[in-house]
Amino acid sequence: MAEFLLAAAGFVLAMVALGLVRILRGPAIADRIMAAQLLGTGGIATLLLIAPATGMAATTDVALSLALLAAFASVAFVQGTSGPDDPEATEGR
Amino acid sequence: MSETTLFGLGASALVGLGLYGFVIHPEPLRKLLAFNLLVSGVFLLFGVIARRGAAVGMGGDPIPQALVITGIVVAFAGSALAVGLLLRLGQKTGRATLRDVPSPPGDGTTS
Amino acid sequence: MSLALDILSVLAISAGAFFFLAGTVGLLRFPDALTRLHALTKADNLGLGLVVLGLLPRADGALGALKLIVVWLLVLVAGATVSQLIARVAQRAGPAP
Amino acid sequence: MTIAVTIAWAFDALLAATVLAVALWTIVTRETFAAVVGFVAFGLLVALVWVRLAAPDVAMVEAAIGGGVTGVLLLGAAARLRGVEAATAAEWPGKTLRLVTGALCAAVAAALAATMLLLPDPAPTLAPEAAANLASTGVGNPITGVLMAFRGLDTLLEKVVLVLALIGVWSLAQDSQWGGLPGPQRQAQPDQALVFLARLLPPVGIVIGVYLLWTGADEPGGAFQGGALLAAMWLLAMMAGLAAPPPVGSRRLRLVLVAGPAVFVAIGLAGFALADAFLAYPQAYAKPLIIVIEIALMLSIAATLALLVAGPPERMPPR
Repeated sequence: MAEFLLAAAGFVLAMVALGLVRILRGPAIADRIMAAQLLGTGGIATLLLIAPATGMAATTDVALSLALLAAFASVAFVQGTSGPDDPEATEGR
Repeated sequence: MSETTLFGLGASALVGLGLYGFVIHPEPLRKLLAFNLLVSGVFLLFGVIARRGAAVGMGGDPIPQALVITGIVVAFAGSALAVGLLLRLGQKTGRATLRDVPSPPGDGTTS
Repeated sequence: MSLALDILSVLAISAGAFFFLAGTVGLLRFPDALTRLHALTKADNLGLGLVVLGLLPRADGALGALKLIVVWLLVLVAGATVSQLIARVAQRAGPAP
Repeated sequence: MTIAVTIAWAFDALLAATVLAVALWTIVTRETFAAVVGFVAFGLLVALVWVRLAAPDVAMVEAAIGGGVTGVLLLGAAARLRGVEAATAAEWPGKTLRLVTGALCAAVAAALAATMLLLPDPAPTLAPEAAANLASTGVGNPITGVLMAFRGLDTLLEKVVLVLALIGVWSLAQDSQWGGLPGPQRQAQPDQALVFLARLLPPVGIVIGVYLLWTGADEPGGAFQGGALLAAMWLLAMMAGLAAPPPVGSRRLRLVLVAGPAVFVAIGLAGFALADAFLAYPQAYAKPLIIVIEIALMLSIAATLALLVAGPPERMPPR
C-alpha cells in the first residue's frame, strides 16, 4: 500500500509539474496564476499522500499550513495584477 | 545514488543558478529573487547534512534544521529591508536599476 | 474489511489522480483562459476530494481525519473564491492574443 | 522492498528536476511579475523537498515564509515597480561576460557538489546529544528544544534582527509620513469574493496557527510556523480592506512587537537567579517557561512579519 501511495503522489506531482508549462507559456497573467494554483492543490495532495506512505504524520500539518498559504498567495497574485494603477493613485499626491 | 546525494547535487546546482542570476540581472528586484534562490540552495545543503546525521530515531540532526529555521526568518527580514530600499530608489529616481543616471543632474530626481 | 477499505482507497485515489491528469491536460490544451479555469477547478475540487476520501480510512484517529477534511474544505473554499478572482482578471485582460 | 526504493527514488528525482526547472525559469524569464509567480511555485516545491529530507518543521517555515510571505512581499514590489522605468538592453552584461559568469557559477556549484560527495561517511551528528538532553527541557520536539533551550541565544538574537529590520524598513519613510499607516492606499471597493475569503479564512488560520504552536512542544510545529500563519491571515484581512494596518507610531503596536524578545530576555535574566546562567531554565519549570516565551514570540513574529511586508509608513491616518 505504501508503494501505491507514493506512486500516486509521484503521479500527481508529475501532473502538476507538467501543468507548470502554463506558467512558462502564459500568455496572460491569469494563466500563470492558474498554473500556480494547480501546483498548490497538487502539492497539498502530494503531501497528504506522502504522510501515510512514509509514516511522518506531521506531513499532514505541512499540508494544512500550505492549504492556507496557497489561498493567500493566489489572492496576492490577483491583487498584484491590479497593481499598475495602484501606485499612481498614491504617488500622485 | 541515495536521496541525500540527489538533493545535495540539486542544492549545489541551485546555488550556482542563483549566483548566476544575482550577478547577471541588472534589476535589483531580480537580483533579490535570484539571491533568494541561492539562499534556498544553501539551506537545502544544510538540510542534506542534517538528513545524513539521522540517528536515535530522529529523521535528521535537529541542530542544522533549527539553524535553517532561524536562517529562513533572517533571510526574509533581509529581503523585506531590500524591498523597502529599492521601492524608495524607484520613487526617488524613477528607475528600477542601480546604474547611475547619465542624464543632466536633477533630471531623474526632481519628482 | 480491511481489504475492502484498501480497495476503496486505491479506487478513490486513482480516480483523484485521474482528475489531476485531466486538470493538467485541460490547462495545457484548452483554448482560452476561462475553459482552462474550468479544467483547473475540476482538479481542485474533485481531484483533491477523491484523494482525501481515499486517505480517510487510513487516517490516524479522529484528529487525523478531521485535518484531512479541513484541508479539503480550505482548498475548496479558496479554490472557489480564487477562481472568481482569476476569471475577473482574465476578463479584464480580454481574450489573450 | 526494492520497488518501494525505486518509487521513492523516482519521486525524489522528479521533485529535484522540477525544483531546478522552476528555478532556472525564474532566472531567465523576462517579465518580473511572472518570475515572482515562478518563485512562489519554487517555494512550494522546496517545502516538499524539506518533507523528503525528513524535516517537517522546516517545511512548514519554508511554505509559510519562503513561498508565502516572501512571495507576497516580492509580488507587491513587482506590482509597484511596474510603472518604473525598467532596465534597458544596454545594462545587460555582454555575451562574453555572461559566459564567464556562467562558467564561474558552474565552478562554484561543482565545488559544492564535490564537497557534498566527499563528506565523511558516518556523518557527524549532534542528534544523540540532543536526544540525551531533551528530557531536561520538558519538550518532546527536538527542534523546539534546540531553538528555545540549547541554542536559545540564536533565537533571541534572531528576534532582535527582525525588530531591527522593521526599524530599518520604517526609517525609509518620508519625514512627513512618520508615524503614519504602512503601505499604499487600498482601493475602497475590494472584490466581494475576496472579502468573503478574508472573512472566512482568518478564523480557521488562527486556530491552525495556535494549534501549530501548541503541538510544536512535542510534534513538528512551533512559534515560527504559527506566527507566520497568523501574519499571513492578518495580511489577507488587510488586502481585503477588512483590517486597517495600525499606525507605526502606535504604542500598543510597539508593545506587541517587542513583547517576544522582552519576555525572552526577562526569563533569560531570571535564569541567573533561578538556574545558573543566562537563558537557563530551572528544570522543573522548563516546559511552562518555554511555552510562555513561545506564545509571546508567536505574537511578535506575526506582527513583525506582517508589518515587514506592509512596508514603510506612506500615509497619515485619517482624522
